[in-house]
Amino acid sequence: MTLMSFVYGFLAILGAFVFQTSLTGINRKVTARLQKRRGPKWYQQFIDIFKAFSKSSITHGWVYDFGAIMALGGIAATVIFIPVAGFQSFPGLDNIFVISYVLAVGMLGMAMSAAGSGNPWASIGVSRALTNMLAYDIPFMVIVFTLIYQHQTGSVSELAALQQGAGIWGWNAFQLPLGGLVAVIALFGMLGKKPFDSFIAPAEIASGPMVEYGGKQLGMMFTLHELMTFIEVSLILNLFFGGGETLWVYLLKYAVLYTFTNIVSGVMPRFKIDQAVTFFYKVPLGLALVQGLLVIFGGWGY
Amino acid sequence: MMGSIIWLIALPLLAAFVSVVAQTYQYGLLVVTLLMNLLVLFAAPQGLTIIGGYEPPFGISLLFDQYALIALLLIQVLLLLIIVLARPLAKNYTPVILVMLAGLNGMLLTNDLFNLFVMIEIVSIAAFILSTANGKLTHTFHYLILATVSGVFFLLGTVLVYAYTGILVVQGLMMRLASLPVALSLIPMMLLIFGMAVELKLVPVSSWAKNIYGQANLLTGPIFAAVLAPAFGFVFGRMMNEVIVLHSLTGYTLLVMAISTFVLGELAAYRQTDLLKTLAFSSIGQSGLAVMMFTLGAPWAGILLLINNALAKSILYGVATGVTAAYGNASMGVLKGVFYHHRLLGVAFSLASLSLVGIPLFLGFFAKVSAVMAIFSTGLIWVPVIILLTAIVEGAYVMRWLLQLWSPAFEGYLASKKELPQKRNVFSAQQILVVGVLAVILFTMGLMPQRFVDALQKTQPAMAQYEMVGQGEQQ
Amino acid sequence: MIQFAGIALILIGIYGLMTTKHMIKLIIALNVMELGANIFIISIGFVAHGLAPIYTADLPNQAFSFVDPLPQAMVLTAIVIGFGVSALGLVVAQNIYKKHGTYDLSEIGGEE
Amino acid sequence: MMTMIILFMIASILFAYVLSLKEPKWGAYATLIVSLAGLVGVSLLRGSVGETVSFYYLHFTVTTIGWYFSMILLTVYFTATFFHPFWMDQLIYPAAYNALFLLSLAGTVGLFFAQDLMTLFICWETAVWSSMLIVQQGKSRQAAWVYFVMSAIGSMATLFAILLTIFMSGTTMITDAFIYFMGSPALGGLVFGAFILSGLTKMGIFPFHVWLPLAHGSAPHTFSPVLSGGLVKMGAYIAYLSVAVFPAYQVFGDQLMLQGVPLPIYALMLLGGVSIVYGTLRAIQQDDAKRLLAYSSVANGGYILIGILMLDQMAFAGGLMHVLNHAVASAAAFLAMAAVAKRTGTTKMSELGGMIHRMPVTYVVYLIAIISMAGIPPMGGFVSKWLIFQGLSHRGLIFLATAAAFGSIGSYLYVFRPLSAVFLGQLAPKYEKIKEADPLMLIGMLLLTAMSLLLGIVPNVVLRTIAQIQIELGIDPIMIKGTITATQNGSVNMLSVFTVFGFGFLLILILFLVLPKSRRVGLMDTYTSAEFIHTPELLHYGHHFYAPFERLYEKWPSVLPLYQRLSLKLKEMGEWAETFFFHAEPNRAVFWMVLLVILITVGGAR
Repeated sequence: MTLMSFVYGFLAILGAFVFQTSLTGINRKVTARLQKRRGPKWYQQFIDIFKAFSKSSITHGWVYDFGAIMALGGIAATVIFIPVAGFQSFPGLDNIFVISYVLAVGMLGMAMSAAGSGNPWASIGVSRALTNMLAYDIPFMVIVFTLIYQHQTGSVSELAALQQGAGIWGWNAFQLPLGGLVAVIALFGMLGKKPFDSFIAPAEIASGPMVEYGGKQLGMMFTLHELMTFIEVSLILNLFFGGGETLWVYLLKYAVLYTFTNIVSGVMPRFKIDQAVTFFYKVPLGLALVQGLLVIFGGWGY
Repeated sequence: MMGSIIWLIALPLLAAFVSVVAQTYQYGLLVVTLLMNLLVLFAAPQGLTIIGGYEPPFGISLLFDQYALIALLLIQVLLLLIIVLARPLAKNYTPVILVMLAGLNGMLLTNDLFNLFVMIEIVSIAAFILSTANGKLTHTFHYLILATVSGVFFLLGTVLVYAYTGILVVQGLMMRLASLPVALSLIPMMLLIFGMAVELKLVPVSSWAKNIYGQANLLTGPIFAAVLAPAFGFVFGRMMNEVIVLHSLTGYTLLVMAISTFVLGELAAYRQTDLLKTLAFSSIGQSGLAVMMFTLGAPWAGILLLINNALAKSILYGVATGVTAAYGNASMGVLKGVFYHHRLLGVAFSLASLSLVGIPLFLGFFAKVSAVMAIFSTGLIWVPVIILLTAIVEGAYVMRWLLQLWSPAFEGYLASKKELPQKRNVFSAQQILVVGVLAVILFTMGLMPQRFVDALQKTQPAMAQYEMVGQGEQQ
Repeated sequence: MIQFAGIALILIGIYGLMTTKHMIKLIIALNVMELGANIFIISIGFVAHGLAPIYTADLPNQAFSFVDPLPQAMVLTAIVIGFGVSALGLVVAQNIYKKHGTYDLSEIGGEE
Repeated sequence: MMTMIILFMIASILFAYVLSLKEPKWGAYATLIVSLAGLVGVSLLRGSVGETVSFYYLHFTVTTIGWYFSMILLTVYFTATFFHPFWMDQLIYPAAYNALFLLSLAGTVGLFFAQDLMTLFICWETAVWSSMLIVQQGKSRQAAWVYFVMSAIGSMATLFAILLTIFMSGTTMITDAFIYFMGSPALGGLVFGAFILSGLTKMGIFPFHVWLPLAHGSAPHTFSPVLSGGLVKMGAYIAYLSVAVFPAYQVFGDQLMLQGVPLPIYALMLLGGVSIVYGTLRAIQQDDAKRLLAYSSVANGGYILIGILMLDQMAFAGGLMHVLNHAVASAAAFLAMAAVAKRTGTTKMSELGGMIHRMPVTYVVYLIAIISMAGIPPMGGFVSKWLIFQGLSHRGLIFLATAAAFGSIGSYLYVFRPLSAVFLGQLAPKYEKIKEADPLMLIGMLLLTAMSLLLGIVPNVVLRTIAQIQIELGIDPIMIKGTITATQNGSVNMLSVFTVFGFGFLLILILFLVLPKSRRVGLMDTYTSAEFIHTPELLHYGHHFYAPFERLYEKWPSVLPLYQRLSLKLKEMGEWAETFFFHAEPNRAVFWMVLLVILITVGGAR
């Protein structure tokens, strides 16, 4: 842990933000094309965020601000933990459980801030977001357990490195196809992409947890969303698609994976939240358990 | 002069006759007699006292050993405390109590089977009369019929024993009986067991106890539960030690009767909503447990259970009948929260009930542990399972009562002083002192269980030869 | 033979105890049972052509043919006890009659 | 030293009682001082492991594990006493409360230091009945009763096991007695199952959990933290004894093995898994904050049980550490709720809201507590859950891992519930005037908060003790290097995690401060889709927070009715017995007697 680590960490946050925000902008265009629109400029997302930062804002009390800081701080810290193409600012902190739980700090902060606003819509959104998390995380965790059992390591960078060198077929997504499928479905849940976006549901609960935000808090929430997307996509990328041997390969794979989810999401309807739970516990959890049992008792993947 | 154990029987009888004449001094006479009995107990040497110069097996003799000492001591002390506790009631029944005392002492001392029958009948008649104090004569009548029928059984058993062996001396009778063929000894043994079953409150002949115990007053409750019950228990223990040869048939019948008494008694107690009825069924159940111990050849465990039960029940009945009399009813709704007004009684009651259930730090726990350990050594692993399962039920209802009696609060709310029942006068200071003394005795015994258990284990008569159920026939 | 008479009486007494709820009849049945028991006891000590167990001058001639005295002593005691119990039972029954106006237990209603 | 502590405890019980009779508040302060003295005294025992002392028929010895557990219990008891002075007027028997509080404390400490099985049981039962009598001073007698009965089921099973062990092995020493069962799996299985039952009931493992929400939910507010943080952990100690001291893995060595775990132990672990899922689901449903926390104790009991039963390098350490983490977190959460209840008089979440604006410190205490309880870094709860996860995935126990994951994510849902409904959201006008909790209470709570935080940042302080326990048991100890905690399949450096987290937080804080300042508006000044609502209560989202999710399982059967039905059946059997055998008619009894006589005569004649 040296000073340079912190500098690298800061750069990682910045880089992730810039990359993911640009990608979001591009994907807004992609979505628009799917819907036969022209779509905004590719840097529109940057404009939105910086505009929000510059506007005057209101606050509903200290926990409203504190929650937002805690959320974005937690997520920013999580970005530092993510190994990108084998590179880590702080080596040895990339345990999968650490990442997924530090992520929860951000979630909790956001939920706290939203509920602290006193707006019931926000609370409803939070309740749906947490329920959604309970739905997608269980199948994902089962697959993660399976991976750790199979490779006897919980380090994300090691898991990524283990897949490299054997071409595409070395990827866990192909080694454990059921698991890979589950992970991709879970990614949709994580990202809040359709069909699992009911916690945002602009039509019925006024954009969910975000309803009460404006000004710099809204800007922070946008930033948070971008960073969170980066973490989640990176996690799936590292665990199931072999990470990246070099930064460029990594970013390319990342862009493909993200765009893929976006395109699929563009043609999907929306689950109600309880339908999402039922779906995740029926299909992906079942697949994950089958995959796990095959690996543990069937010796698949050795 | 005081050196002979026979005074234990003679003194109360004498006092009983005198008390009929000297009505004004009745109560004093009773107390003095009990105190003198205690003196006699400590002064008299242990051993066999032969009456009238006839050597056994021809004459009647009294056997005063460690076992008898414990039983007699327990009974004199408890009776003394109970008559002080229930002084106004005891005054009216002095001659009866004195005769009963003579009978009890005789019952525990006698070394002659027929004499034992006579003493049991004397005690029974005294108990019938005493039970009329409850004011429910139909229950007395019920008790009278059952006890007399079983008395006839006991008599027939005694006579058959005499017919087959030619002697009636209790000590060592088992040796003679064991040498008889099973076909001969089975019926007298069975008759003797059924002769005692009614007083021991064994299922299926314990129906009398429900109402006699369940509607007791301050005098009869403690006397029945804390004096008569242990006395008959001790007699049964003596019989199991010295007389009764168990065959597999009688043995298993007795064991099943004892176990079902314990289980069914506690289950019936579990459903009661009347404090006295609960205690009545609890007495039935506990008696079954003690009988089980004597049957399985663990007399010291049986003695411990009897002592624990006697002490605990004297407190429980004393407090319960006192509170019932003061508040008019023994139902759960009426007695809710009464201990708020009567803290000392409440503490004594709680102590006694914890000990009754067999919760650690109290005597009852050590009684229960020695019971279970003793049963393990017979190889019957399922019996402790039943005992401990039933102990859960027992604990459940005792605790339900404790909680209700202590807390005036409604369910779902914190207690407040508004809900308390109107305070009524239950006991005088003197009576509270007696309850306190009983509680202190019980508590102190629980503090030194090891010494106590050791002393009890020594009381097994050296010649006793236990017949284990399930260890085959003794021909 | 006489033993069977005793046993028969006991059984009759038990039959009465099981079937009637009339208090006086119950006490009578109890007495019948006790009577049977007493006869049975006497029969135990019975020795055919036995003498009263009193030592007399011509004892040596009749050695070993005493009637056993002990059962008789027992019976005496048992009769006394039986008498006491019956008397007590009758008093109780009469008091119940005074209170409830009937001797029949089923009409009083045992429970509460 | 040990003798002094014991004598001190006994004397202090009487002292506190007498003092409370005089003035309940003094007694309450006495409990504070006594438990502090106990804490200091026991902490000094660390060096004297192996010292034994006999006190009449009770025999005690100092062990590392006993020391560890006692310290946890004493910490919880100690912090709860900070609340006592403020609650004396709510109790009708304050003197009894204080005395029984210390008695249960003595019982639990005695349990952990017990050298022989009888002492173990005596201390166990003492703690149970004394705490039961405290619970009855709360809102519900029924709860205290259910608590006692469920405990009795466990205790009696354990007593059976203990007595059988003593009888079979001929020794009462805990360390020697169980060795007897090495060669006899059948008998060993019986003893193992019976012995651990009291631990299961106490921890609230699935079918025996029914007492826990009742008792924790309705105990006096000052005692719920002790119940959940302290007494439940006695069950963990029993679980420890029955797997580590009882040679369970050896006894069941020739049984069917599932991923290296013998079937009987695996079955118990599955029960732990069921508890996690069940406790989580039920906690999500609750409206009363204390009942919610009680169900979360059920779920966390499952983690502890699974961890301890694994008896390996990782999960075992995690289980033991989770005992501490959950004790600290749960006690803090209960205490925070107690502070709220003290000011508002209720713990129902739907009746509260916006407390953060009146009780900010209490809020922080609760926040830190739930972060730890949910296992989120950088609090203590994360480390122990992480170790359990690592252990489970190392062995490949996939179903247990699924349950653990469910409980972990599910805990976000239920711990957030009170946070949102009690502390956040709209402040009802009736609570406009309330004040922050008393400073003395805050001290007690903040002590626990600091502990949660410290345990998360430098977990190795505790893991060192646990490693020593593991060494004493002869299993691989958890690896500790500086601030790095390492296992066979992963390592974590909690100090770095905390630093990075702090770094991220700092960056964003700077960003936040640099950006234009926000204007403060009222809570009612919110976007409401053009509806005009002027009642804060109506704008508070507190009822059925997770309604869509709850609807999925609201019809699932509950366990309590089964026990109620059993109780009813017992009563019916009692009634049946009363009709048949205890009927007030002489004829029937004579009939039974004669019937038996005839049967025996006939039987004997054959």
